[in-house]
Amino acid sequence: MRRETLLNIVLFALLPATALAAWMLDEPFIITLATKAAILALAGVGLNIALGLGGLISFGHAAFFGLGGYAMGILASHAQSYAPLMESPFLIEGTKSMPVIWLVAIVTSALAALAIGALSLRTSGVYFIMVTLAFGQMLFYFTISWPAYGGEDGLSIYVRNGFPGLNTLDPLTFFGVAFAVLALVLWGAGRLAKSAFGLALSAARQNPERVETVGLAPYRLRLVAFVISGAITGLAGALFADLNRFVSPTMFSWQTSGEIMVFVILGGVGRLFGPVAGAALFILLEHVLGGLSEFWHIYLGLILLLVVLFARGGIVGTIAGREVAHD
Amino acid sequence: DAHGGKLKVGMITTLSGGGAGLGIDVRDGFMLAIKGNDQIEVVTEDDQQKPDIAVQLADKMIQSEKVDVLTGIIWSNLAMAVVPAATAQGKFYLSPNAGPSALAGKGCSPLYFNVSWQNDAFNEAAGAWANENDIKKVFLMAPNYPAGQDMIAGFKRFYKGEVAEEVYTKLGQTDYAAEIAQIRASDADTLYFFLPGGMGISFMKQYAGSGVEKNLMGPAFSFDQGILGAIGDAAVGVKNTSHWSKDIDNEANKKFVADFQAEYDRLPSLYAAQGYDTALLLVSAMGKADVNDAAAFQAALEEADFASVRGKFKFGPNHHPIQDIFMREVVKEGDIVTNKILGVAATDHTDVYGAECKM
Amino acid sequence: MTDPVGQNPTAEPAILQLKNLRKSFGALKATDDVSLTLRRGEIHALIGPNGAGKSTLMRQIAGGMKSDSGTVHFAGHDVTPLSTVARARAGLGRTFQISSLAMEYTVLQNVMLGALGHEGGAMRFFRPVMARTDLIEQAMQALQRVGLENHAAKRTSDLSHGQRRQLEVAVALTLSPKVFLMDEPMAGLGASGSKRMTGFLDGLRSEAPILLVEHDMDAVFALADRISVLVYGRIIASGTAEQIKADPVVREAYLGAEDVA
Amino acid sequence: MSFLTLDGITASYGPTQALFGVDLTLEAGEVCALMGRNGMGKSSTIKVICRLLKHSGGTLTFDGRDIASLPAYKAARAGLGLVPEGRRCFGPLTVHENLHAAARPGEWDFARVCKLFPRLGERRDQVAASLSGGEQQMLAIGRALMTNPTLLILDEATEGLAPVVRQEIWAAVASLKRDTGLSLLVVDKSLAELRQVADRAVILERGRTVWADRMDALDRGVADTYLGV
Amino acid sequence: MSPILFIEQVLNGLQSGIMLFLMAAGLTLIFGVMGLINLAHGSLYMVGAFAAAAVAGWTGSFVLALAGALAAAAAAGAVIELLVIRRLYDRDHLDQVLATFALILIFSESTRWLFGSFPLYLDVPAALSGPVRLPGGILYPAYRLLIIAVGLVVAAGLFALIARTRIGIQIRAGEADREMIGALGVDISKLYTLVFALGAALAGLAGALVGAIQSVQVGMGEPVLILAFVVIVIGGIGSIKGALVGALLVGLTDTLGSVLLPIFFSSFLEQSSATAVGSALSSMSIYILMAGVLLFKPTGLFGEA
Ligand SMILES: Nc1ncnc2c1ncn2[C@@H]1O[C@H](COP(=O)(O)OP(=O)(O)OP(=O)(O)O)[C@@H](O)[C@H]1O
Ligand SMILES: Nc1ncnc2c1ncn2[C@@H]1O[C@H](COP(=O)(O)OP(=O)(O)OP(=O)(O)O)[C@@H](O)[C@H]1O
Ligand SMILES: [Mg+2]
Ligand SMILES: [Mg+2]
Repeated sequence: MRRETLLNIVLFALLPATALAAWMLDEPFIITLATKAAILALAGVGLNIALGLGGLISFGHAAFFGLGGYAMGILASHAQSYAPLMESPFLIEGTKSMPVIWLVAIVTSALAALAIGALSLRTSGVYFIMVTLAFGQMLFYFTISWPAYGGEDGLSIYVRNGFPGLNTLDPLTFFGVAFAVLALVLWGAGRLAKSAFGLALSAARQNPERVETVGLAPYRLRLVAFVISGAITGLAGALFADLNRFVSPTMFSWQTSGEIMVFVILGGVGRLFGPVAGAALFILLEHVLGGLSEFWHIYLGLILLLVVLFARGGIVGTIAGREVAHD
Repeated sequence: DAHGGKLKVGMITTLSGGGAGLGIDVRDGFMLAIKGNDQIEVVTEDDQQKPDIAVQLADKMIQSEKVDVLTGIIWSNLAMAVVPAATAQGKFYLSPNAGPSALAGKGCSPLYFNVSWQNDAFNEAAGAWANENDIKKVFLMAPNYPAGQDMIAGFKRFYKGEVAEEVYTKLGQTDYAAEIAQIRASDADTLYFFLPGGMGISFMKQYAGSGVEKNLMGPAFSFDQGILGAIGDAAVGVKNTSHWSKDIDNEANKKFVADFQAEYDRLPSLYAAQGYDTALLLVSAMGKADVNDAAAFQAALEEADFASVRGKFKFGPNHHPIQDIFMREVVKEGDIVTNKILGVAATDHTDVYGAECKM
Repeated sequence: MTDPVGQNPTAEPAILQLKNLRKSFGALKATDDVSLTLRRGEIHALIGPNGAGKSTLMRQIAGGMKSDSGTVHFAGHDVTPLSTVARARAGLGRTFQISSLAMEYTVLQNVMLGALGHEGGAMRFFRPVMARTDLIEQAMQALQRVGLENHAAKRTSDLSHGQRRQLEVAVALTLSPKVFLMDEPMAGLGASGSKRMTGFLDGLRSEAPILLVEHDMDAVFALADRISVLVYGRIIASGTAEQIKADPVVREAYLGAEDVA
Repeated sequence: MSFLTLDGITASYGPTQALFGVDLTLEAGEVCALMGRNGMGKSSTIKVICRLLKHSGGTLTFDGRDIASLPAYKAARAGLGLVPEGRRCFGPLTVHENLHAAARPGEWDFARVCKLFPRLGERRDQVAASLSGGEQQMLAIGRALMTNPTLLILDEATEGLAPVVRQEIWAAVASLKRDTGLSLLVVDKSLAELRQVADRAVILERGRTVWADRMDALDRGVADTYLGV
Repeated sequence: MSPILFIEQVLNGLQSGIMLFLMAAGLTLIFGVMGLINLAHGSLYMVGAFAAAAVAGWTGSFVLALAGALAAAAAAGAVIELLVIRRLYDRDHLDQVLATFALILIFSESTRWLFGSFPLYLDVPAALSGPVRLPGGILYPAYRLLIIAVGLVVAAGLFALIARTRIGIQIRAGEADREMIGALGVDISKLYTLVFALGAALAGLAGALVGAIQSVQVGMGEPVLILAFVVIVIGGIGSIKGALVGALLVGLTDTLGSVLLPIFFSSFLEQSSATAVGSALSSMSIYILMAGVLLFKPTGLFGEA
């Protein structure tokens, strides 16, 4: 077995093991943290498809994270107040059903990614970083000043949404839901990376000219990757909103984009389980260091710095070594 | 006494980043009031001014730390995230700052007590004061977000004179040259503005260099002790409304101001005063009821039987304060720029949302 | 497409036909009214001094650079308005003067990419591409033909300069193009490599004709059925190896004292 | 002591070893040809000399000093001028800027380089990335000359050049050697041309020196065995 | 709106553009020329402002405060270049993002640790504290004229440094191929340390100059950072001229947008929603501008492909 595969199995088992242990020790907050890690890892897995495979450094993935969040916020708040979203031309009602919300979150963020991607992908490199940031910021300022759904105050959803047959209010169950989604997406992303599409996409990152000369269009490859990536991050946004039972414009802020990016880089860019490792480590640090001192950001900064400087390729890269070509 | 028993408080407040000053003041005020009180245990966590972190910390406090009472939040948007989550899980929440209208009206809760103010309060009082002090035409300015819009709406609710212009700036804006030009060009006699934190500092510095001379007025947030030091002389003469000032003449306040300076070696701010009052309220309720008896404890809190540093203090039916709001003026005392009370702007002021609150 | 492969290459109809192509960079005319044809079964060499416009012309043909005027006809169609991708799809296989490869990939993966392109698309999201034995077989064959079969699992960035040039050709092979556009395939190959490549290209012409840009005159004279000489963007001479060798203008502008024995 | 001496040099790229024992000597004023088939370690040897690749064993002296521990820029200042494989011109810079960036005082200056390659003068303000392949090659040579080196290292410097230009360069190399006493280390695929300028030849096979002698001693048999000619 | 007010607002827009340029100048140098994404640029700006406030509080002299800001920021820049940044040049942008993000955390909290959590006092020098009367009767703060002057001087100086000097050429060559420029005998490491320190000093200068009319507080650098990136991306990376033009465009759009958009919307919307929509759009305006520019010119106004 390759070292990375082994590492992946360990990483994969780590979250549910933590959650289970916390459940046995009756530490529900630890379960919440594990859930948060799973959800943020999911957002990272989404970003990693654009970033790691496609080389598309998106500094605007908060847009999709936020859209997913607001899909949940808006639908659930309407369901809560029994006021339909829209009455004409046809009736759309709010809902408190997770699967429906997820679907809406995925579709909305995929459409947004299609639009944003179609425009942004005309640029490349640092320009791409900045256009995606621009789109994220537009949505951020829009939600802040748009009063209908709370503006900067955000939206509170008093009770967590439901999943047929499950008690989502139970922390462990909700963790299970989030983790199952993460597992499913990881599986899909793993297949994607090894598929024909993954091969071509990654080649387009390394050398677009080469891809063109074999008759493949880098723009299309990238756009599809961006849409898939945005949709996954949107789904993560919906779950995150459900974890907090609250959404706010901070989900759209550039700091959020930056944080998701940090998970990916910390864990290992382009590594399937990189975001899982990154998100888990980041949350662990935040939790442990936060209690140490009022100035804990200094320690966090120092640790991140040490990781970049001395652990090349992120956590996964350092432990598993340089990427070996598949098979 | 018999009711006693220990009580655990979870304080979620902003202790890192640019907004840390406010959180630190609330915490310090609170801790000052319970100094030496071994019945209260306080767990403090930094919310980094992020709503999602605040909610998660609330969960942590409730689920893992098993606190009885939560407090500490500075910002409206964080309060909007945390308060419903906390009260839904049956915990008391005492707000030492921030009073969004949603939580005063439809979203009120028997377990939620606001020990500071409702967002509109200072502004309504300022509007009332303007009517009586010969202010004819105002220029209104606030950042473009719900709290800003609330503040302006609150002022207009009581103010009867003319409004020359109403300008909303970007949240976090740092350069106000364009607005200052608009102010210069307008025929308003007074500028009423709400620009909290760094925005207010930047505006005041730039206004001072512009040569425009109009009356300046606003809620206390832009002219509080923590900020005045950074604005300096430019702030002198500004009128601002507040429920507290360090020169309010009562025993409790004198003790608070003296103790605070002795303990922390700086002048207290209104946030510190709010933190202090919040702790006093809590201690008073503990003397009357056991926190595990929620109904009794709620009743004890409702009595508000403590010596507030603001003087009078009562709760209205929606658990928001009924209190006097003062008009203050920024003055220079020796080398220090600080506030002095001019008079009462609104007596026994209460908010307008109580009617919507059904508990 | 119905033309039989004839015995006499010069009688073949042109599969690639350039008409009056021009491209200027500011005042500089990189290509200036270039017309030429490539017929089935032949190797048509394009030689000329550095900066004469050969690579520019190749780019104009492959689609990487828009022409100022003129047309490119390929396999009976006017492909002038098509993009690089569409031209590659249509069967123009190109190698670069300066190696252009996916450096993080293995040698095999680079060639697989060509096979994918040939297959006509990469919008397959689930099936692991390395389980596609058919594609792998194609790729391995191509590697074998250029002599890189033993390096299939090596990372491309670990290849030496010359090995990369060979890989470049292998990728083009998997595309089974109707026409090869090769920009200096011998560059960077050592003497033995060049010899081998010459033999290889010689055999390749029966699969698809080659438009060959090359400064290695031994190879050019050994391979080319026809040679065109480009100088300052214009074709100044065209003919067989013998004719070109004898042309005094070409000797002066390009060959110099090259030992053309 | 020789001008340049490599003795038992070994070197690796990460886990892959490329050089297994390279020996080479070059006297002042000499031209040495470094030969071998593709991938045999010629460029790696050159990188070691120029301190662009760390060696793991062996000794390296140049002009009487041990340069093994110097950073690349100090080795260059000691008198090494490199024309790297694949040209590596500074793409976004103009021709003039490329040359100016490298300049160190001495007899080679912009005017003189332009005299050697008039094309560079004509393209003075064009960015290097848009030069033709051959023009870039000329620029790379010119750039190395601008540093006024005492040892010029040419790694496939005539790759992609038109025959006339190639002849000019070989003529220039010959005259450099004759007139200025410049030493050269040359990698090139054309044996015929190397024979005319080189005094000495070293042949590498799988990262090892397998043959080193005077150029005229390189007979058909040797060429056949190691170079496949 | 009266014509004179409109002219004044255009002036304000240009002025705020030059202020933006001043804030972006150091970033242009580091990002555009050395190719390093330095998120910690805002922190260096903050360091400058805090150093200036500290020195001014101590000595009472604005000139000394500026000198202090320059020195502190340059020193901070040199130190982080030597310890951190120089290991990042040959890494991809992502590692640079993470490392400099970490630096932001360290700088911000260290500053808070040193100076406390409350904003500091830093005022314009008395001689420049009032307004002056411009031709046409416009009253204009004298201090802002100083900022304009410094901004233009910095622009000219940078342009000369990058385009005209040999050091500038060598830095750009290093950006294109670091190993190669070393092999040609240029001590690129030392050069980069110098340039980074210079970029940091410019950030510190901006922090001190602009800090005098803004709030000197922890976190003041972050909005500046984003704005500065917007500015140089619009102008085209690596182009000083582009950065200046980009800054002016952003300044004008921002200022005029916030002034004109509410007026525009009130022509067909009811007053309060016009103000709300207008100000919402104006917060987005510079991002719309940036997206628009990049969609038509994917490498910015003066950038090379
Ligand atoms: N984008 C460009 N901008 C300006 N000039 C260019 C550009 N591309 C090429 N040129 C110029 O056009 C001329 C032709 O270049 P091209 O690359 O086609 O030459 P070439 O014949 O392939 O030469 P070589 O044999 O040296 O590769 C050269 O002088 C080159 O400098
Ligand atoms: N950057 C690198 N990383 C890993 N291995 C490398 C690298 N560069 C070269 N190699 C390996 O080192 C060996 C020697 O390569 P080198 O480039 O020195 O050969 P060369 O003799 O110059 O060949 P060529 O004539 O093709 O340029 C080769 O087997 C090559 O695969
Ligand atoms: Mg060419
Ligand atoms: Mg080589």
